[in-house]
Amino acid sequence: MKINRRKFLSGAAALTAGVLAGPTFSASQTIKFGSLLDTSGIFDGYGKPMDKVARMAIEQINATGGLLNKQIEYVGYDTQSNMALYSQFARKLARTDKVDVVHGGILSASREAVRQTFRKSQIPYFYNVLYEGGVCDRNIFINGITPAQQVQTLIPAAVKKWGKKIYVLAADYNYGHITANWIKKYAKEIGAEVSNIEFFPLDVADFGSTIAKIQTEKPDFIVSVLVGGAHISFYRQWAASGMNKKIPMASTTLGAGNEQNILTSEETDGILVAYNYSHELDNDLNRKLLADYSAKYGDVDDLHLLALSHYEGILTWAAAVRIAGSVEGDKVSAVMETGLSIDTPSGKMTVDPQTHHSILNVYLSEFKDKKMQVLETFLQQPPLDTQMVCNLKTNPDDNQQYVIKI
Amino acid sequence: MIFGMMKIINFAHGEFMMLGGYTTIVCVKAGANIYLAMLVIAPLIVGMIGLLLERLVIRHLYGRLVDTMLATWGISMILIGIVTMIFGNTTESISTPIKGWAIGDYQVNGYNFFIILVAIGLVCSGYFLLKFTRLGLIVRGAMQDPNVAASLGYNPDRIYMTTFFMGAALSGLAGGILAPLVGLVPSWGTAYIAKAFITVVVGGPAIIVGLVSSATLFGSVNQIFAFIFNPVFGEVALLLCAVILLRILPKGITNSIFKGKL
Amino acid sequence: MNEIVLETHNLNMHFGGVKAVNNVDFTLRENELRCLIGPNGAGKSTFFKCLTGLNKPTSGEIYIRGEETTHWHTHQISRLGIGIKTQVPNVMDGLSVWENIWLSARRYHDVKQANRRVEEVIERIKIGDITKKLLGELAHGQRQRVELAIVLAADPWLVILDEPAAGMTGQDVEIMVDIIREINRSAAMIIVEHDMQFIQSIANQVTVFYQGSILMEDHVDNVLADQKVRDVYLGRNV
Amino acid sequence: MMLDSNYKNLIIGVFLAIVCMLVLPYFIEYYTLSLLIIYSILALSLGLVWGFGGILCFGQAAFFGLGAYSYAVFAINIGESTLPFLLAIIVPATFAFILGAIMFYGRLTDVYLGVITLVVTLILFRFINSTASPEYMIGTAHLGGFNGIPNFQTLNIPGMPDAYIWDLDFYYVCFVILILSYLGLHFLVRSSFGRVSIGIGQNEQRAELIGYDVRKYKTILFAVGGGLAGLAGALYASWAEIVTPGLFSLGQSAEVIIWCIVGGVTRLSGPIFGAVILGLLKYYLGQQTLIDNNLVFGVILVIFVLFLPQGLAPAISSVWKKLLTAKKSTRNKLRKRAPRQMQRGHLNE
Repeated sequence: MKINRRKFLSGAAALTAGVLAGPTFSASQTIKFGSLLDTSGIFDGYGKPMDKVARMAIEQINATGGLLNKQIEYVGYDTQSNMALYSQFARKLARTDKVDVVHGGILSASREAVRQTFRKSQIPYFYNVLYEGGVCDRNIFINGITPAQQVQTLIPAAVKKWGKKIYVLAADYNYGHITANWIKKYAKEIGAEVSNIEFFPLDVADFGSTIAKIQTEKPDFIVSVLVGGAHISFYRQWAASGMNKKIPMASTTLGAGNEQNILTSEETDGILVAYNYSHELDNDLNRKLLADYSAKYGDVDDLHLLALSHYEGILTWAAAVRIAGSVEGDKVSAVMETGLSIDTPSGKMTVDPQTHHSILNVYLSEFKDKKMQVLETFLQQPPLDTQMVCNLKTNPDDNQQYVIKI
Repeated sequence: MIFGMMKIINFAHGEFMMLGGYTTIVCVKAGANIYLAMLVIAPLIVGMIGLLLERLVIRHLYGRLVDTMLATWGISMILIGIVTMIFGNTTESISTPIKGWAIGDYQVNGYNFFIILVAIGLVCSGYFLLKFTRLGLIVRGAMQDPNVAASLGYNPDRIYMTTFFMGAALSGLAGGILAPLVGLVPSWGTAYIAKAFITVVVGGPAIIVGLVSSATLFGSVNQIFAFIFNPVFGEVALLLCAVILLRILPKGITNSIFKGKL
Repeated sequence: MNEIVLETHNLNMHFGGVKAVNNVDFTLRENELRCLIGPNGAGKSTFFKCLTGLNKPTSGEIYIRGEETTHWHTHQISRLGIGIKTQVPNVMDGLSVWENIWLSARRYHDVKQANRRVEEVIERIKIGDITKKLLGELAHGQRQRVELAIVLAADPWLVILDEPAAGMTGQDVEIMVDIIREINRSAAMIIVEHDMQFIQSIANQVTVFYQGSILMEDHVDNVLADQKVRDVYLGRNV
Repeated sequence: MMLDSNYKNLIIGVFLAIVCMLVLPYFIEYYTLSLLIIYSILALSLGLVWGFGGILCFGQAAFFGLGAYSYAVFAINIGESTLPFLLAIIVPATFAFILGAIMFYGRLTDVYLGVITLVVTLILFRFINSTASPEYMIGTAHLGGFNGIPNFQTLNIPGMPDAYIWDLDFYYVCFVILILSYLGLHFLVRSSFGRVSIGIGQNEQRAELIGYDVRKYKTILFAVGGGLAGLAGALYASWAEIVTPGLFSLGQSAEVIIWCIVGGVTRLSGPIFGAVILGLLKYYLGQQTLIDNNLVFGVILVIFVLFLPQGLAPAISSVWKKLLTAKKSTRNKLRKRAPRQMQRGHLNE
């Protein structure tokens, strides 16, 4: 929402500059960094900051001498929130541009649309987004937080705070269903009860009947696993009916795209969340990131969790390349699989060799005045869900996304 | 309304709503009073935009039903494109001006009552306008047979313009009123338009009675199924209901049941 | 007497409260040429639509060669061997004259025979000069003629025409009269018509419609001499 | 003898198409070309029902999506691509047949037809979108809701599940299928069935008065269009290696209609031109961020409806004719007149 015209134009100028700068390096002297992100279309709210932060990361690396004494060339395409364009541009990156690595993809569908292409061409693919878990493929690295990592901290804390009767509202797609299942599992483990789970298609914007239903059920708290622009209406309608004063809420999604900036503080105050990042984290790397981003793009309002993960994914890859001394897929993979661990703005981040997912710090936070105030830190949480089904050490040729049965 | 009167299917109607919503939000953020913004400014501005589009595009296409459908579809895409370029795809919204209150154990969304009141007011005044005023008579006459109205000395062109302006303004109003309840994105209109469109087409040519009967029918079908199952079933039930109705009553509800009504 | 080929019993067609066709009993015999006349709104066009399946009658029955066709679709009625022409020229404007006629002939013949049939009809209706023209390019009178050619191409034994002379100039009307006589040599005909002069030049038997019912049925000369009919046409109530 | 020049045109056309097929990959990446060809087949399917049958279907994407999903589901269950490929044509064709029968036997016309096809597309879109929960399984294939179905067997040489047809080979296969589809339709619209359909598109009542069962013809034509869209869908699924509910979206339907309008539906080549030109445009627009895509396509749509309702094909083909110096035949004239023009009543050129 805060994208004004000036910044918009400067973004475009940066793109043009990037294109123009390209040919000045000869092919062998640059490392080609491929990027596929939705910087237009309905998901550009997620994609634009990711693109911005990625460009910044590459600039920073280049400014300090690049990788392996080579400059990095950013080859990015706007996939326009369109799955066909993902397939198409993925092939362009792999076959025509012959990039050395690809970072990108936002929705799970977009990841699945391009994953096989990069696997076939053996180009390492980094998917740096919070998602539903279960992908098992040696060619992909994922550092986004998965449902188990969030839910195992969030639900016990919420139950302890508010009570045992839970009402879940979830987006009707894989992420929503899987997260809802994890909520059920963890609730059961601590003796709480999920009284109802309701699923909403992503374009539902009218929650009137649901709010009525919640009032009939009288849960101790509700958990929102709602996703996307239309679902934001829920928080608004919830507050408009005055329910936010009566029944507290936890969420696994609110704030991942900085949704709190669209809502008022009154509508979001007191909502409990658990992520691997918050702007409020007090460490040097985070302060530096926020300052750099702010210096480059004016403010940090749009720097959300996904963008942060994307930034950290790029740092992880760069670290692996430095150690491997090569950008070749096999060598980078080998380094990553040693359990590579780096310090990032969100704290220590470790590659899980078994799943190619990440072991992360999870911060239980509460919204206050549109900020995520950290209440408690859970260090180095493993991706338990994916670990249940995926072991690339024993089965390196695995190539699928598991639906985890709980 | 535009469909009933002018035999035009306006695919851009949802986008007029979306524009109304954005107008309201921009005005409120600029410091205007929210009621002024959504009840006066939004309809006026959207009405003007509608008028402009009518002059530029639609008036060349009267009587070419399919072409108007296509052209308005194009307009809808243009409006979405322009709004996206100005505001981006990120959700815009403002907060609701009326607080909820409790009835017994239940919290009620006060703003919903406001919407219901406005809707009732609109339907009543629309009915009154069409049925009892001279303007209404002229408009109805012109829609029946433009030549007759023309021979009576009224310029059908002007009448079309007026109607289109009013239709657009009404959608602007609707968008303005809904703005505080939902998160607004440029493609917001498309979600509503299918519903509104079906409601109107199924309702048939008698504007007010048709609209109210089909809207009531679909509204209740949607809510009942949404309450019992979930919103997907609500929507699917609504759509199926529309298909079945069109199959049984191919001329719309009013043509088959409320014959000769307004 | 010739065999009865078409009859209606108590045929009714009501629109709301308006009885457009009211208890009509009508019979037509083989090779007969019958005109239906009556003032505007007398119900003759509605009757035409009922016969041809374009409207579904409210009640009553229609029999064509003994078969009940009351609720049949137009194409089914047409397939009995009945040629139908509506009031407004009902042709395929984007196709050529030849193609228009071909489509009709092809319905009953294979491709080769259809081609031959088209040539025959073109010969018969004397439109050889315009076969390659598109219907949309033709004048009104020509379009009417082509439509008759379309009707003829199917070799009908019964032809039902709704105001074939409407909107035609004097010369066109003469041609039309010739064509109708030509058709009548091989088929029975029902012609809904308004224009008295035209009727006089073609018909013997005439049925007069008034307010949805049959007012009288007689030879054209007697009908024209009848005072009631004259009143009806001048707009007086009977 | 009129047909002779027609056959000559056709043979030259096919020859040129084959030349294009061999030359184009040197100018445009073949994976992009494959997609353009798939879009062309989809556009062709709408061109058939719209331009020749006079049926404006706002839901051609529904059959496209249905084809893609059928392919994906059967490919997962069967594992070899030949049968799924055929089923991906049969399922949408059957669906179109049933839907068409309901609509045409119910005597719905123009606007209502548009509404029903639109609504059916929406229902499918909603339904597929809401199948995320694990109980939505068809055999071993999970419908996957919003995320779609990834990881299915892509096109292989019939009988050899491990011999994938992909990359350049896939492009050639698509191109050949396009040429075959075009030829198939070319002969279909010239057959008795096709001519009657055109007649019906021109004037339904006249066709009925002659004695044709209009409902039957329209239903069959609609089913053929559905099957062809399904074929495009199956190829798409194989190309993208994932199917998502977006295939059913109104946006996808809108795109097909815009291709047809830009190309012109008055002849079969029109939709192909439209799909290729706009497909390329969309692809290149994806490499810039200044102008929103919707805006561009909306403007194109409005301009064509207002000023160029016949689309580009008539213009292109008149140039083509000059090049060939072939005589105008009645038969070609016939293709030029579309129902769309008729509704407007500009009968005289």
